[in-house]
Parts: sequence; structure tokens; C-alpha cells
Amino acid sequence: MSGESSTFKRPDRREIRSELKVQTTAFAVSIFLTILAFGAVVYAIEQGASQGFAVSFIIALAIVQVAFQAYIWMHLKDKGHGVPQLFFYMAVYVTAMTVIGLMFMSWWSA
Amino acid sequence: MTTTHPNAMSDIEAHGHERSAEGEVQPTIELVTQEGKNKQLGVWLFIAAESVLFASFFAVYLALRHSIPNGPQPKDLFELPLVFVMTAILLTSSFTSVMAVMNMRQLKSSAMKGWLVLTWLLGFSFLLLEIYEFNHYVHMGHTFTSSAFGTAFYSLVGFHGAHVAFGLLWLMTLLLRNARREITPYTAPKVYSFSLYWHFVDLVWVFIFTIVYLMGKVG
Amino acid sequence: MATVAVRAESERKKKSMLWDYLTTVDHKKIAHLYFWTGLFYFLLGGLEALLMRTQLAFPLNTFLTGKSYNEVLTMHGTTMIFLVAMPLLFALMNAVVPLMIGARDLAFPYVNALSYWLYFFGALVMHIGFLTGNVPQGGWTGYMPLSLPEYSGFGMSYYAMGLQLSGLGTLLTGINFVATIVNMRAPGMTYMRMPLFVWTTLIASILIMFAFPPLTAGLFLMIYDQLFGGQVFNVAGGGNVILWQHLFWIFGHPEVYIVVLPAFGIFSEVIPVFSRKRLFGYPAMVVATALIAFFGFMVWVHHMFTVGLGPLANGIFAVMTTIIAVPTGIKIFNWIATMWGGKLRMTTAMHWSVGFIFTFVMGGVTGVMMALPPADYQYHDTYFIVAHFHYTLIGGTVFSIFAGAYYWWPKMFGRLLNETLGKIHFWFFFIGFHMTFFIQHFLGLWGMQRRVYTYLPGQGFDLANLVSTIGAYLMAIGVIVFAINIVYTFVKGKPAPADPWDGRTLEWATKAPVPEYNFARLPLIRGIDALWLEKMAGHKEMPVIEDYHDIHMPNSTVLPFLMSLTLAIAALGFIWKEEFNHAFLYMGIGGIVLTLLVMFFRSVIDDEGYHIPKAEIEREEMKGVSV
Amino acid sequence: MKKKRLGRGVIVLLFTFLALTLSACGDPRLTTFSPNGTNAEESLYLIKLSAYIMFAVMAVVFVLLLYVIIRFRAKSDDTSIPKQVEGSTLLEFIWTAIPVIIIIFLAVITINMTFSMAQDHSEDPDAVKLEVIAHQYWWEFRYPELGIVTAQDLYIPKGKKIAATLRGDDVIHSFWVPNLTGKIDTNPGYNRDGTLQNVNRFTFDSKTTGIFLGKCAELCGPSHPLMEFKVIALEPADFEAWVAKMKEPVQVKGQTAVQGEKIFQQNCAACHAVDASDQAKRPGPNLANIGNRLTIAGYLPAETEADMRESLVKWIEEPNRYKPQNEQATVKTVVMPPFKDKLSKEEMNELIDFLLEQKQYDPANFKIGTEVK
Repeated sequence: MSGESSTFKRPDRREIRSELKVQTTAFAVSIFLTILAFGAVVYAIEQGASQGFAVSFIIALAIVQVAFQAYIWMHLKDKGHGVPQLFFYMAVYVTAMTVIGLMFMSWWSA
Repeated sequence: MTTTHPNAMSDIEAHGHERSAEGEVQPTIELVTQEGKNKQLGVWLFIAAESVLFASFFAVYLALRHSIPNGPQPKDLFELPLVFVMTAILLTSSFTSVMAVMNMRQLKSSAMKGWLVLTWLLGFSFLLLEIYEFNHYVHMGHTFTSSAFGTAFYSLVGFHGAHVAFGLLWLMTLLLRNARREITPYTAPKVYSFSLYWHFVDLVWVFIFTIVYLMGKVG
Repeated sequence: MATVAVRAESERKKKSMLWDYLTTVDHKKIAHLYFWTGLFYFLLGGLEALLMRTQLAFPLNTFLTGKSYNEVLTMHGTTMIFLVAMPLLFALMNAVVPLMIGARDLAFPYVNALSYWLYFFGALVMHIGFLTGNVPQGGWTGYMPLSLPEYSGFGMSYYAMGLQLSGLGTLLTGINFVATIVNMRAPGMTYMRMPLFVWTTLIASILIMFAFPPLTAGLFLMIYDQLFGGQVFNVAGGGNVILWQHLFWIFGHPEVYIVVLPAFGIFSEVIPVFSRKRLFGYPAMVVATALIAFFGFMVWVHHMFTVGLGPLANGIFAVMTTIIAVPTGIKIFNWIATMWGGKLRMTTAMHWSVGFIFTFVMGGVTGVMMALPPADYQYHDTYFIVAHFHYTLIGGTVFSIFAGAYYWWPKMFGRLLNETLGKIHFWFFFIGFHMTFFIQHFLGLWGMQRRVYTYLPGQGFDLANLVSTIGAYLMAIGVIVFAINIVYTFVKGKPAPADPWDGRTLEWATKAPVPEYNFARLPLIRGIDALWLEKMAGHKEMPVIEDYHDIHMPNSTVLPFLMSLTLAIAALGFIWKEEFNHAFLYMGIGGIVLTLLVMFFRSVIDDEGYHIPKAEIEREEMKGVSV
Repeated sequence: MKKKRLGRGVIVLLFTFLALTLSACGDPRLTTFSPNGTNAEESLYLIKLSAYIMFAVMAVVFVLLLYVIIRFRAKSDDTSIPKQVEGSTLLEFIWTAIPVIIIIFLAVITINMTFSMAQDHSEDPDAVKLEVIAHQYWWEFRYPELGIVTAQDLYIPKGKKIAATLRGDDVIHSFWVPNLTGKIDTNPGYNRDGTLQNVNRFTFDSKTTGIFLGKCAELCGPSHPLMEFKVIALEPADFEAWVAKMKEPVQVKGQTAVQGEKIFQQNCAACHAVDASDQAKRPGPNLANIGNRLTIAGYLPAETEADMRESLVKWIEEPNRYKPQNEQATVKTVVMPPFKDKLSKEEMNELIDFLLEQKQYDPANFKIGTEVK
């Protein structure tokens, strides 16, 4: 391809090892967060704990997990991901508007 | 007359010519070509747009999850152990595709393919479990047409399932066409694009198991 | 890795024109496709408008009543927004945005072709109802539950499927332009040096990316309810008819900016050139554009003030809506300031621009008036609204398309449109426009609701409606003059020089006609109005950053056409399964399978493009530019 | 050249002139420019206030624009290059700040008014309670506290708050009486237990007596423009009289009318009641007081008895011609069948004689000398 460098980076051994550690940790954390969320719900059902708390807790866990995966597995943490990050947050903004709009402005009683 | 302007080169330095600036930090293999860079950005943009699409289905589901004039309630319907197994499988498949990309960057072709095959198998078992699950619900009287809740549920979860199915077709095509090829700056962006897409499918599932299944049990 | 073929010269120009356009991935040719298709639908939509105005010329007229009127009304709105405004803007974007940023094509030429063909077939699907007898008739907003078959047959299914196809194409176009503008700018073309049309294209594309998905979701649900027994909008099944309005307007309001921001961009190019002055307050213009886009997602409820969401929701959204007036005002004043102290050349393009400021200000101020809920309770769903959005959409988008057509015609088609005919076109259209729509503000306030096929005599509407209808015919004469101008230009027009207007931006630095690779050697950009800067510095051409070399080009391909065709077949199959016979289900499924098959071929066939050899490029460039 | 500049000036003047004069036009029973109710007055106040501010904004822009295109037009031989001005922070600040001030001013008034207009009077013992149910393509009005059901003609007492709930029976319609109040949609919707959802609640009134025109403002099908209704605002004492009269059953007197009643019972009674206290949910409008209706089917003339006869014959014979339905709809909403071939001419006359005797209360005295502003 003309005008484009054909050299690229092959990560060296140290980089591979540290990257492998980060990615595996991310996997472990994901599984942990998932177990926590399921556990919280099972606990809430069996102990009859506050449902409002359980719901906000599992939604917080989901947000943490998604942020975690986006930044690590999808490489948002890496250099040169400024534009994807920007669009990621724009999507979050529009998502928030849509969900709030439909959840709170669709039903009302006379 | 067309000659290079005498000031051109100094201007490049002054304004930090983007290509030369990036040249200093060598990119990984999927980003060496312009096509590779475009693909990476394009997939991200697609993901951003798809997020809003899923958000709309989520929003509709949240608005309609109590609209069940007839048919079973979410509480009686969902079985957490099955959902947990499905979640674990999909999370693992996302992780295996991470491993595939790591091996791709090291140009380890056969290891990459191995991880991709594993990803495919995990994705496929997820899809089978989902089909089983839907079939089970239909027998319980919870169908696409039974209520607004039913339509919203199948629209959301089914749309995700369709994404999984499409991802599997895509991955299969990739594996087939690259079966005898090495990793090149031409093929690497394709694998990377797929892996980004697959992570996104996994991210959506995180919200599905939280909002549909777990909230269906408690909320 | 397969070797990239170097194309033999003899291969050029062997293809027939039809096959060439069917398979092209060149942004300049796709621009032509968008332009002619868009223009065709503009004439069709205009004809529909004339039919409606003819019916409304007199009270209790019987020219076009009831269902037929609603069909024409729905198709007019849908056509003008989705099949005219956006495609014509895409035509101009495709034609000049890559040139303006010094790129050889869009980031994804293949996807660009796919976008066009999806639009083409989406438009066809929407109109096929005219053959089967079920025409969309629920208004371009498709409110539920009126759009369900229970109330209006399967017409709205054609609307939903057609919009789904063309909407997918639009979404891909949005992604494509964002990727292009982010990734493909020539060296030195920093964000704050991009021409304003590029900025507005970028921001409109971002709006497309985030506004179309809610519509897509809504249309899916609409299709489910119409054709697959879904219950989302069916109140008997627990459905909620308000959900559609939310989904539609979360899309619908940004959509307004999708079609008006590029229009702002076009005027921001035309006004500086014909004022011979740089754009006043460039950074403010950029920030204003971004702000409009940002707030655009927080105002949709102002279309729903009378739905009954309560004073809190209405109040919040009213305030958010009025805020948008501020950045829009900034833009208006900056355009006037650009002209201030300039040397105005009143070309046709400039006529449209001045006419735009005049008209759009009126549309803008009524917009602020409508943002106030207690006042809007009276305006809502009346001819006041009709007047307002025609002032913004015609005064903004259509005027900008005409301005852009006169301005960029030499770049797109290599000839200059006739200026005298252009001015006749302008004055007929401009006067006709104000005659048609100004009076409609008052019709609304006098109590005439919109979307009515007739009105009763003796309610004070008669004379005003007649005036409005006469105005519509004057506009039609204007459009006919434009058509004559186009034909005249192709028959008698002289080849245009590469830079006929003393332009300021990069597209005027390319040769006439623009070669398929745009720039033989990529230019270096040294500031805002790159070409103007070089001209002022006494240089005849842009500085370049590279020597001649082989240029890598994408192959043309018929796959985008096939992919869109198969999707259209699927869409029709799913509609016909309910409208005619359940066996058509197989046609729907078959279409999907075929689409996947085409995608499979796209994946497995290696397509690495070809190279235009250096020698050929040098020879072409040596021919020089006919100035 | 000069001619065109002049032309533009004339256009601006013309618009201002038009704007001032046109607001005086329109039908006084209909136009928003002659409000007779609190809501309409408030709306008009805000409309005028915002319009005056916006006229000022437009004037500024137009004057600047005209000045610029006249003053700075290049002579044809002028190729000089003007000063390339980048911008001005001060100017940008000014034309940001002034609109912001205007908007804050408008926003404060708007928010106040939005909340005050949304005041709920459903618990107010002085308010008249009203249920509005919109159908394709007619209006049903129920007075739950008075036990009266009517259609098409809405009677209200002058000066009293009308606390209304609104819903749609099929698609979405919108209730609009420009003289009295802005629009509010009538949404269809049910809860899980079958109770109604998304029912709207709002309050309006009329400060004067008179007859006002009402319209459906949301596209609801082919006959959307014909879905008109009337509001008859009476003195409170007259309203009481109306209530009392409406509750009295009508004794049919004429011989033919007695025949007509039988025909009515056989053909019409399944869908229509003639008794205003009939609370059952019926597919067709309640026909109490139809002999005094201001129009037939919402828009056919009923000025004189001859008009009314002619309109009734037309309507009963071919309702689908005078309010077209959508023949492509897959589930037919309940439509009045045509009686053209079902009733002989004689039977039709008898039926109409019966209907014309359904006169509980005559608003005729308001047809003349209405107090509309």
C-alpha cells in the first residue's frame, strides 16, 4: 500500500505478559461481578430484603462491569482511542435520554 | 506548474503532520493500513449507534414489563441458574476472543484460530441455550403475541440473540476464508472488527441479564 | 496476500454507463445518483403538494377527498423528508466533502454505494403501495394506533419497511462520513481548519448515528405489531400508544437538525465566497453547531405538549427548546457580519442565501413561540405548525439545496447553470413560497387544524386557502424554470473552469472535471480557507506533500445493489404475507437468506482494489486545467 | 437593481401590515384571536407577548440584512479584496447574551403559566365534571355527577370551571375549542386490570355565553376534518334548566312520529339511545335533543327544519358518503350502516319525524344575539 508504512508493532514478551495479566484479571472481575449480582438477587428473594436496594445495586454492578469490559477488553484504555471514547459517551447520553423518556413519560393515571 | 511548495516540509513539522506523528509510535498490526484504521473507527461508530438501538428496546421493555393482561409473570417465568450459565458462557467467549486478538498481534496464526474456534463454540452453545429457553417460555404461555410484555421481551432478547447468530455466521466466514492464510495487515483488521463486535454483544447481555432477568425476579 | 492488480489503460471506459453507475463506488458518481433520485422525488413530492393545495383551494372541494387525500399527505411528508431533503444533502456532501478535506474518497466506498442503493430500494418499497392499493395514510409521523392494519390497512407497512431500508442506508452514510472526516483529512487539515460545510456534515452525521436507531427500533416494533401479531402499541394487549410518539420524536427532532445543519454549512460556504470575506466568527459557528446538536436530543417532547405529560415535563422541555434559539441566533448574526464590509456579488447562489436568512429568521422566531406550551396548546396540529416547518425546511433545507446546486454545479457536472434563469427561478419560488405559507400562520390561529382534506365554508378560511394555493402554483413555476435551466445547461452550457467563483476552499483546487482519484498528490493545508490563503500568497496551486505515485482505488462492485435488492424482496415478502397470502412468507425468508448470501460473498471474495499507474496520472495532470 | 431592493422593502412592510390586519380576521366563534375562556385568554396573552418580542427580533435582523445587501454590494468592476475579519468576541458575547435574557424572561412566564393552566379541579365541588370520549368520528360527552350523556353538542354553564377527563375510544383524537381552550389529546389505553390509562385531565371554562366551534386536531382517519362539535355556553340558570329538561323523557306526539319510534326501535336502538340518562356504553352517539342539534353529524346544515330533514335523510341513507371510513381497515370499527335500501321513503319520513320530536332544550335563543366577543 503506497504511502503507508508496512511496519507494525509486535508486542514484546514483557508487554505480552502484563497484557495477559490485565485481561485475565478483567475476566475474573467480570465473573466475580456477575456472581455478586446473581447472589444479591437470590439473597433479596430469600431474605425478602429491600427490592429497591437490590435493583439499584445490580444496576450499579452492571454499569461497573460494562465500563470495565469496554475499557479493558475493547481497549478504550489504550492510546489513540479518543474518538471511540467520545462516541461511547455520546451513546451513553442518548441512551440515558431515551430510557428516562420512555420509563417516566409513558404511563399516567387520570 | 506543479512543484512541491518550498515551505511544505517545514509546515509539516510545525503543525505536527499526523501521519509522521503516528509513525513514531508503531501501531499494532490491525492498525497499520488506512483501511485498518477506518475499520476500527467504523466498528466503534457502528457500536455507538447500535447501543442506542438496544437502548430503545430496553426503554420499551422497561415501559412495558408490567403490561401483562394475560400470560405468566416474569417472577414465575425466569430461571436464574440457566441464565447464569448462559452469562458465564458468553463472558468466557468474550474473553477467548480477547485471547485471539492478543495472539493475532503476535502473529501466532494457529493459536489465534484456536481461540476463535473456541469463541465460536461457546457462542453457539449460548445460542442453543437461548433457543431452549424461548421454547420453554412458549410452552408456559409466554409468547411474542401474548402481551405487550411478551413482544417487548422477545424484541429485546431476541434481537440480542439475532446479533449472536449473526456474529457466529460472521466468525464462521472469517475462519473459512482465512483457514489457509497467514495474519497480514489485510486480514488482521477483519479479526479485530469481529472481536470488537463480539465484545459489544457481550456488553449488551450484561444489561439484559441485569434488567430483564434479575430485575424480573426482584423488581 | 493477493497482489493488487494494476489496471491496464485499455480497460477504462469500456463499461456502459448504466453498468458503471450500477456498480460504482466513486463518491462523485454516487453524488450524481443521489442528486437525480432526490430531484425525481422532489418533483413527485411537489406534485403531491400541488394536488393537496388544489383540493384545499375551495371549501368542501371534491378533487381529492378522505383516504386519497391522507395518502397523498402522508407520501408528501415522508417523501420530502426522507427521500428528498436528506438524499439531496447527501448528494452535495458526497460531491464535495471528500474534496474539501483533501481525501481520495470516503472511508468506506463500498458502504457508500450500499447506502445509496438501500435508499433507492427503500423509496421503491414505500411507493409500491400505489400498485397494490394499500398506500401509507397515517401521516409521516405514523402515529399509533392509527397506523395499525385495524385502522388503515397495510399502507403503513410499506411506510415502515421502506423507511427501515432507507433508514439503514442513512445510518451507514452517517457512520461513513464521521469515519471519513475523522480519519481521512489531508495533512494540515486540523479540525479547526475544516470548512463549515464539513463541520456541519460531521455533526449532522453524528446526529444520524444517534437519532436513527430509536426510529429503527420504533419501526421494528411497528412492523411486529402490523405483520407479526406484536402487542407493543395495541392497548388491548397492554400496549402503549405513547411509546411510538416518544421513539418517533426522539428521532424526529434531531432529524430536523440533520436536514438543517448541512444547510447552514452550505450557506456558510456560499456567503463568504460571494462576500469575498472569510466567515465571521468561525469558532463560534462551530460551537453553535455542536450545541444545537447536543440540545437536539433534549427537546423532543415539544412535539408532544398536548399529549398530557403534565406541566413538569412540558415546562422542562419548553426551556430546553428555547435554549436552542440562542446558537441559531448566533449563526444568523455571524452570516450578516460576514457580509458586513464585504464585496457582495449577488449571484443566484447568493440570492438563495439572502432569501434563506430572511425566511429562516421568520421560521426560527415562530419556533420559539411554539416552544411555549400555553401558546402551543393553540398552535399544535394547526396550519401554524405547517407554516412554521415549511419556513424552516424550505427556507432552510430547500433553499440551501438550490444554493448548493447553483454553487457546486460546475464541480459536480462541469458546467455552470444559467444565472438569468436561476434568478427567475429564485424570484418565482421565493414569492410563491411566502404567498403559500405566510398566510398559513393565520389560518392556524383562526382555527384551521392541519391534515384536513377539506374545511367548511363560512369559517373564515376560504380566501386565505385560495391565496395559499395560488402561491403553491407560483413555486411550481419556479421549479419548472429550474428544470429548464438544467436541461439548457446540459445542452448549451459551456464547460466550467475549475474555480469559477474565486473559491476559498479545497474543492476548487481540484481539476475540472474532477479526476476519479480527486488529488493526484495530496495537498498540504495551511489554514482556514486553504485555497484562498495560497491565492493570497501568490501561489496558483496548493502545496503538495508527495510526489506522483500509483494510486490505490477500490473496485467497483454490483454487490451493494444486490444486497439492497434482496432486502427489498424480503421486505415486500413480509408485507404481502399479511396483505395477500401467507405463502409470501417464504419470499420474505428467501430474501433474507439471499441477503446473507450476498454478504457471504462480500466477505470471502478478496477485493483489494487496483492501482492507477503513476505514468497515467502524470499524463492526465500534464493536460493542465482549462481556466 | 434598485427595483429589487425596493421590492424587498415592500415585502417587509407588507408582512408587518398583513400581520396587524390579519389578526382581526377569522370567524369570531372559532378564532384564537377572540378568546372567551380563561385558557384561551392566557394562551393569547403569551402568543401576543412572544410575537411582539419576536417581531422586534425580526425587525433588527431584517434592517441589518437590508442595510448590508444594499450598502456592501460590489460594483461589477470592483475586484478589490475587503479586509478579512476573523470575528469579534464582544459581538459574539452581545448576540449570545441578549437572546439568553429574552429567553429567561419568556421561560419564567411560561413555566408559571404552564403550571397554572394545569390546575386540577376534579375535586372542586363548584366545577362541572365532564367526561369526553372521542370516537371515529364523533364526540361523546358524559356528565357523571348529573347523570346525562350527550353527543356532538356540549352544553356548559358560563363562568364555571369544567373539570374534564378525556380519552379516545379507538385512535388518538384531540379536543380543541379555539375560543375557549387549547388542545388536549384523547389517548386510548388500559391498565393490566382493564382500568383506563393515560386518561387526560384538564379544566376549561367560558367567560361568556355563546356557541363556539370545536374540532378534532389529531389525524384520526379519512373523516378527520369532519369531526366537528359545538360548545354551547349558557347562563348558569339556563344550564340548570337544560339539565332538568334533558332528564325528562320526551313524549312523542305526532302520529307519524309514533310510527317512527317503532322504526327507531327496530333499526337504531341497538346502537343509539334517545334518552340522555342512558348510561350504557353504546357504539353510536346518544340522540337526545337531536331535534335541536346545531348540525347533523357534526357538520351537515341544520339551520331550518327543512335543512335538518334533508341532512338527516342524507346522513341516514349514506353515512359512509358523508363521513368516509377506511375500507381497507382489517377490523371494521363500528360504522353506521347505510339505510338507503333498508327503509322506504315513507319509513324514513316517519323516523325523521320521530327524531325531530326529540327536543328537550332549544338553544335557538343563542343562535341570535350570542354574546361572543
